[in-house]
Amino acid sequence: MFEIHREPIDVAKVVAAVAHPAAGAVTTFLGTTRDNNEGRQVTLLEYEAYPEMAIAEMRRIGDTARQRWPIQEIAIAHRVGIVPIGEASVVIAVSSAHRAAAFEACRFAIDRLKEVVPIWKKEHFDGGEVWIGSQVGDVFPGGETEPRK
Amino acid sequence: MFEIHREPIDVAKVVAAVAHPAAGAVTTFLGTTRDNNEGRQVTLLEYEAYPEMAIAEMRRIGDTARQRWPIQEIAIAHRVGIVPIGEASVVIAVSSAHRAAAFEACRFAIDRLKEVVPIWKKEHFDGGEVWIGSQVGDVFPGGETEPRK
Amino acid sequence: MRVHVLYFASLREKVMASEASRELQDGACVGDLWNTLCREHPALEPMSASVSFAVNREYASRDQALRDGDEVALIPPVSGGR
Amino acid sequence: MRVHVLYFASLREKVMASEASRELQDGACVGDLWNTLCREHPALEPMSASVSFAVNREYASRDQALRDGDEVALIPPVSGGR
Repeated sequence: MFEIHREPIDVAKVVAAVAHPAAGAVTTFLGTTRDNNEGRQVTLLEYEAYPEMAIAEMRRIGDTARQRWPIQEIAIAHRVGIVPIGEASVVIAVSSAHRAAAFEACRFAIDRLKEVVPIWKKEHFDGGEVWIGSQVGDVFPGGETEPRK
Repeated sequence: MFEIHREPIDVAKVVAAVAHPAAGAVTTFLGTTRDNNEGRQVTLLEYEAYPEMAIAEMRRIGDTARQRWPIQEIAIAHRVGIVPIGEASVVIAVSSAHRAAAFEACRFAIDRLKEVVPIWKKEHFDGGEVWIGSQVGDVFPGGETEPRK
Repeated sequence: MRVHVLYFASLREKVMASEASRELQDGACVGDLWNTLCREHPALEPMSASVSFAVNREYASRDQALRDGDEVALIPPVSGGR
Repeated sequence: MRVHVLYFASLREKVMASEASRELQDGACVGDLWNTLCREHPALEPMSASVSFAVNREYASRDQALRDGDEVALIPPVSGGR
């Protein structure tokens, strides 16, 4: 399951999507809206996606995870639009026979998602709003000034 | 939240227990009943606890995790009695501002739980049943022959 | 040739449009398209160092040649965060 | 002195009881209690190398001295698994 929608993400549904009788471990990651960032009081986050490409990139992350770790299933759900404080913008679930693979693949999936999946975050804070990563003078998150492949 | 009960574990409830406005990440681990183990066809698992001490040890794992990582909240729920294939015997959730702490503390919590929390697992398989870890000739999971502290 | 351009997030706000169509010379590459757009919208210029590109939903380098009908997305830095 | 003994899981099945009370000499330690129980229930003996102990819900070593009223749990290897 790789999906993008505007509704709140149902964690139980993402977990159910990776259920497998041979799985002894399921790990999940939820990215939630924090009430503060770099000293600013955040009021809400707003996400925008290039949905067709984002789904394709999420699917590619799943394929890479399956190649690198002996996992059973992986699912990624991303919410777009307004995500209030405390709610989840992204939920990833991974199942595997033993827990090491599920932990490592889940960590890989969120790290990679934040690097390559075309989804953008606008932070609304007391006194303004900003597209994270697009402030003037910013370069790529890793510090590169060249476009990523 | 540190609890032991006979009912199926509600993942959403464990996740809700670690909700925090300053949390940007929530990780969870679910230990689920696998349909096979060491070549045997497993039919179900049965868990037994020393509940008062198990809760105290789970709470201690939470305290240690809080000391070692900058986490917001941690919750552990363990089910006892019969746990059918695919259902969760244990759910751990950890929240933190940034994801590294939540991943590391969650992994620590399940590793430690399996070492020290007095909960036992009886595997029922085609043709028999066995208390895992108590087969004659067994030593501690780590290979030690001395009791753990 | 004609390509279809998609703008997202901060770039969409800068040009006040989410999509556009552009006529380009045959043989033009992604970088040529970017330069054309920057001339039309000088507000894009400061993003030159950080923008990425996708052609038909695959990341593409600036020297990738474009073809008639391509969908070219201008991709500002993705959400990031730790 | 008198201590309260708890048996769990495989040990509970071996002695066919989940708890018991035992009278011990003053100064007896956890290991003394275990030896007493093994004499009564020879089926426990093979667990000597793997059993752990808790006194009043805290892990305890074999040489820990017992006191009147202590709750001593015999703890077979916990569920483990990877």
